[in-house]
Amino acid sequence: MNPLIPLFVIVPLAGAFLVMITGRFLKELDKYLTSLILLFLVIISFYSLSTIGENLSLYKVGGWEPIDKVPIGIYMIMDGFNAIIVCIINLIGFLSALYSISYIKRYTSSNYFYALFCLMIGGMNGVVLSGDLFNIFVFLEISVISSYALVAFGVEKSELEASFKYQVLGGMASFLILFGIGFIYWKTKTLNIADIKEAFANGYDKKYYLFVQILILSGFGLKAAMIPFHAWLPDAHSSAPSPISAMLSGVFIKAVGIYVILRLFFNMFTVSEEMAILITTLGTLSMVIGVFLAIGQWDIKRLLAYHSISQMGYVILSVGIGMILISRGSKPEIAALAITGGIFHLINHAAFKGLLFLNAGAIEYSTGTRNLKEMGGLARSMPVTSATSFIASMSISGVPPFNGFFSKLIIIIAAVMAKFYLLAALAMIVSIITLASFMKFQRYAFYNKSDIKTDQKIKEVPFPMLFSMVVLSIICVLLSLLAIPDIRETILTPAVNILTDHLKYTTLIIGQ
Amino acid sequence: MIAYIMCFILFMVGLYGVITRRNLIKIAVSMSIMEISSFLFFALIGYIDGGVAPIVDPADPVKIYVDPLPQALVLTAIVIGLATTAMMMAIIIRLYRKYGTFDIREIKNLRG
Amino acid sequence: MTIIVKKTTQLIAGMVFMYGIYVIVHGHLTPGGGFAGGVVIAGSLILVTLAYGGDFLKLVKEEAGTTIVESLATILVITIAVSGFLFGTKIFFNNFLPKGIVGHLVSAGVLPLYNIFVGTEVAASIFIIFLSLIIFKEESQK
Amino acid sequence: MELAISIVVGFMILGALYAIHAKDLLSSVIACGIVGYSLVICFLLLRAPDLAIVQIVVDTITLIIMVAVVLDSSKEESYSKLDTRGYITAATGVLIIGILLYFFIDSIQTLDVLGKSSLRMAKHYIEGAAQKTGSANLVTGVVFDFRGYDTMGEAVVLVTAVLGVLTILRIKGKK
Repeated sequence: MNPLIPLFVIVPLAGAFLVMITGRFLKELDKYLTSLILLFLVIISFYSLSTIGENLSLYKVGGWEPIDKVPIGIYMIMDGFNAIIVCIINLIGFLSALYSISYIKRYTSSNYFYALFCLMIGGMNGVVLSGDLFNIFVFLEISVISSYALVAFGVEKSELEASFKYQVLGGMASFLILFGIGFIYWKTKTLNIADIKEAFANGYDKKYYLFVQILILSGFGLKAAMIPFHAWLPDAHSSAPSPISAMLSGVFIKAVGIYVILRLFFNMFTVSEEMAILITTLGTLSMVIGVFLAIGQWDIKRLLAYHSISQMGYVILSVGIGMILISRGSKPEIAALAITGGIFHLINHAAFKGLLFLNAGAIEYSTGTRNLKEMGGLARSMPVTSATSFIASMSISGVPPFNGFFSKLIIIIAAVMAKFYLLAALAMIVSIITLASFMKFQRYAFYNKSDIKTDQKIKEVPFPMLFSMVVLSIICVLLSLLAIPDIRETILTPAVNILTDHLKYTTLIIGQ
Repeated sequence: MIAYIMCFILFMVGLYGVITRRNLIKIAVSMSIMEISSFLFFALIGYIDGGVAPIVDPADPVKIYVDPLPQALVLTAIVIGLATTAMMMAIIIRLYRKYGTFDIREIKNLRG
Repeated sequence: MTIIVKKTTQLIAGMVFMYGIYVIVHGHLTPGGGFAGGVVIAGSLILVTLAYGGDFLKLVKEEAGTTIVESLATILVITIAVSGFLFGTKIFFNNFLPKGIVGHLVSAGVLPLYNIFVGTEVAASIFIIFLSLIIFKEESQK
Repeated sequence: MELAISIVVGFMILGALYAIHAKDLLSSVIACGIVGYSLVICFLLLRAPDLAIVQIVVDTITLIIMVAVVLDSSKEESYSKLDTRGYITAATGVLIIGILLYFFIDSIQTLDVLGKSSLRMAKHYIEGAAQKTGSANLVTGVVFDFRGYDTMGEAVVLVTAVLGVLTILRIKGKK
């Protein structure tokens, strides 16, 4: 019952309302209030990551003790796995808030922006920390509705149309999830995730179980932009303001999409083989189709959005391999390695994709265009942006010294050891194509001479944007240290253990 | 079982409307139909034969009550549905002002 | 709107408003509660704006008043929740006030407070959504 | 009871089909309002008065907003012959619906029939609820006390929607 867990949700929500009220009287306060709130969240999230280790701390909201082993109230849960995700959310959120201090000068009514930003962070923290199915749906709605409004923040034609398409698909996903929750409640008559696993333990009909899993997978898969449901991602991410598309691509599809799929499919449903095979195929499809769609793009942000789909494909692929091995009950240590690779790549992707979108925003801020053809020779006029974007491009395409290489290496090793040679080969090919596509991005944007004579001299972006870009690039480099076995033991293995040995989650919750 | 199947058919009619219709208002109408059918689905789950509305009357306490939990969930979900519908209507009126038409395919062409 | 609509609104708007308050205050005794009462109050306010048109209420472009009311009400909801956390039994959302006798008006501890604040918050929110639509239609016609 | 519900839901399905295929937008929105109001009848049949009150008022507000948007435009939907692309999307839509319906009917055979549902988590809400929360209305007890965290999230969802509507409807977005 450590009192730290509710702070992750109360502080951003209360902060959002303070920003909304003070934004009307003191114009400048909202920027610094938001950054202060997010800095506080970063501190407590790293503190809780360092102290959590193997155990799982539980918070019974409202103080309702379980009666004869059936939990009544809503539980908030902090364990090894979601401590990592909470750190990603708050860190990237803090850096995007710093970045948008100077980026938001181009938009009107910035206090709405900061209030919605705090609500999105609070919603995501609520989704990740909650142990109750309907509670996940409510906080999912908070973060999703605020992301609809943030995507359409500069009310231009293309942004409104992109936000409408995003809302229609997001709304359909929410109703599929609501139907899935109704279905689960119909069979198990309870909403607590650990309790649902207990209720499912005493027998279930095979066909019903498959139908519920497909409903939940398609609902959250749409939020994670997996391949059959990826239509909204390129438009939404390219038309949103850059700090928001960095948050959406770097954090939102992970915290609200991939994290919930992993949590539900490992800790609530018992892993069945055909579902695992379906998830792996969806992962490989996202990986391959995402990269082929990304090659032909000339708009920077659309190129990065399609690459998000293919990088997410990597994570889903490696976790799918882990699921197949667990469902077959063979070689558990390879399954653990595959899931470790998946989570490691998840963290890396949050770092370098957030940085790439911030770079795209910096380029758009100073040159005013996002089209690669109209750019060129920015290396001389924008040295810091080109340096950080070089680091990010090298790490996303898996060049050795940087973090992307190590996580892709672990995924490919796990695929080879698990005898999925085709998947390992596909992963390598996609990594090479990603490298080619980012070489094109670097060459056109930074290094070839700009043939179009731009009259005003392109100057470097102001300090807050530079600071957050430099910090993110340092994180990118530091993350490659995570590949060293003993550091990996302390951070990644608790997350993998909570997922793989499925009885641990329920015994810890029902026990306490 | 017939009530559950009819409720799922209503959900499917809404899904069909969202997939095939090109008019913005029709898409919003189909979304609210999908919403209505998921509320009905929760209420159907909570019903108990011979149950009474879950209001405790201190005079005669012994009664079979209908399950209050799905009703509490639907209470929350209705206001979420209102929130999403209001957001969608704001975007639709804004798109109509900018593009002058409700047809989503024309909007795609005009976007250029 | 025609004079008939204005007269009927004068008659029933007050009663609808009172009914909304009744539903909120008796939330823990009879069906309805914070949400239902809040929406009924918002309905009565919308009725008045529909019947008498936007300029009657001198709607300014920046409807500053209602956003403040609404975010203040939400902050109060959060402060009650946190107050359960602070000086109650150190547990978030705890019902720390005395429970009283079931069926009496002042009985369910914190619940009537939640009802009232959520009711005001819902009423203010829905009224703002309606106002911003009306203002947007008038602004863009100009 | 099941017969009464099925008749009302059958009526709702007809209303929904008309709402989707209506040529005039205003009648399509009115048909959607009718479907919402017949949901109120279903709630009353299913012994859920709380939901009936909230649904009837929320449906009125949704209807007012939708009519406000539709009245603002040309109320006719530009009727155009279904071209090939229209047929393909209609065919895929019907195909998806057929598969999902088949799997749905197949998977609900072993579940509780309407009215015979056992209780697990909610049993403790009913037994000691009046004493634990002190509220006579069990649903309000569950909404504000057992699951009060959800309701706070709920109030925040409404505030987010208001903020979203205010940001979308402001006249000038970029300087």
